[in-house]
Amino acid sequence: MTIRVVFLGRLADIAGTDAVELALPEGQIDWDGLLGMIGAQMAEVVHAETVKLALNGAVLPDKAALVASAGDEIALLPPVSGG
Amino acid sequence: MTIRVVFLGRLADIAGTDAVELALPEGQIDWDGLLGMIGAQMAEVVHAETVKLALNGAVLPDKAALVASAGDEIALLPPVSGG
Amino acid sequence: MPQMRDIRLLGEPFLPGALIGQFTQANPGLGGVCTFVGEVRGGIGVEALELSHYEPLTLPGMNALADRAFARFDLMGLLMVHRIGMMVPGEPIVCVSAAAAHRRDAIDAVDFCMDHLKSAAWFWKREKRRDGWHWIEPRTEDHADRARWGN
Amino acid sequence: MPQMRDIRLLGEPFLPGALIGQFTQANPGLGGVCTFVGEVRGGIGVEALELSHYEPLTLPGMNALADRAFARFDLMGLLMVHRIGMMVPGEPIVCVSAAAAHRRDAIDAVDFCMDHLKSAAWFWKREKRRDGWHWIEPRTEDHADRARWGN
Repeated sequence: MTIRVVFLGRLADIAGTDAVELALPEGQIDWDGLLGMIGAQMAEVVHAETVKLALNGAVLPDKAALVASAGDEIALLPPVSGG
Repeated sequence: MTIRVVFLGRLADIAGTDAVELALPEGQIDWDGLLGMIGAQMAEVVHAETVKLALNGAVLPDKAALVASAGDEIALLPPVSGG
Repeated sequence: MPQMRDIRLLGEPFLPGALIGQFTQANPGLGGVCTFVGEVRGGIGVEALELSHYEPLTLPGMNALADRAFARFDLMGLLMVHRIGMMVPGEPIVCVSAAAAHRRDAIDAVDFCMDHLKSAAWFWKREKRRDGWHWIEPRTEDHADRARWGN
Repeated sequence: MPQMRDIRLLGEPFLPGALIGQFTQANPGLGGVCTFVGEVRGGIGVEALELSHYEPLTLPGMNALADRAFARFDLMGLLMVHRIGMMVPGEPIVCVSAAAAHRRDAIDAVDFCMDHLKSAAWFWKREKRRDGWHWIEPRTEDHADRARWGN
């Protein structure tokens, strides 16, 4: 009963890791739930409009509408810096 | 006492040659004089605004203002067709 | 005529000339090929550059960009190769090559793909300078370049 | 930094890859290189193509075009090589390559040079088809392409 959260770009520096597995006791998690589990500093950074969220490889139009289940992969995507 | 007249592009087909040496008994020639020496068909073709004239490697802004002397090279330049 | 498409992420250094030679051979009858090769700039204090990506988005995103280029321009072939990982100054980062019957389609397709790769593709870049690593965000010009295409 | 300039008319076939490799090596520290290679198109009934030029105008004209490109864009180097003489389908006719710190200058310089080479350079082209030789005049699009640059 876990979800995987992937930190891209400078978010990996803040997290100190590329990805974490989070225990999901209730089997589901929403955006506020995720913010509560990733630490206050990371929560503040990913709250910014420029940070996007992908659920299982698809970018959500509105990350606040997130509903993730055990086994899902969430990626937190700061602004890209291109080629 | 000659001038050299070079025919570029399709003008060379009309002339049947890439270039001719024309005798210049008076030592100088103007645009009307040139038209009189290159044959009626060529004169009509080069009269068109799209045909440019270069005197010794410099394109004249107005070919009708031509004054060429013995030893000069005149080039008749139809529209270019590029690279 | 079948369209030739070659979209790749490469973890190791590549030689643009070898890619382009093969690509040109694979598009007989073409009128022109336009190619852009971007390299890690030297002489500006950058010691190394690292490009990271997110596998589930990056390659599908490049393929979607290729779809849009084929829909927008009259192309015979499109090559889009992007490095990931660690690079040093002088190393190629990106190579985009478009083959077409007419030059305008080839040049515009390369321009279009580069503008979108720069500001809309899923890559994160950091540079190592004397004082350590720095994350790079897109320049304002990059957004303006992309806006030229109406999105 | 010195600007690298290589402007040539070639009477014999050439390999664009060899030119571009040397050109890229000659511009260390660059950010990007854009290259356009135009070839004699195949599959459209053209058996051969002949490009004629007028020596006293053609090469000086290409150098003047290079001057304008250097004045207009922030370039590190510019290569402009044009074939003259007889060619068959698949053979390169023209290769323009621009090296710059930033991609927009490199791409725009190639676009600019090609538009001007197509409609303003002193070349005359004729194609051999089954029924004989035909002189080619510039297409309306070529004039429109050049007009984009304000001249």
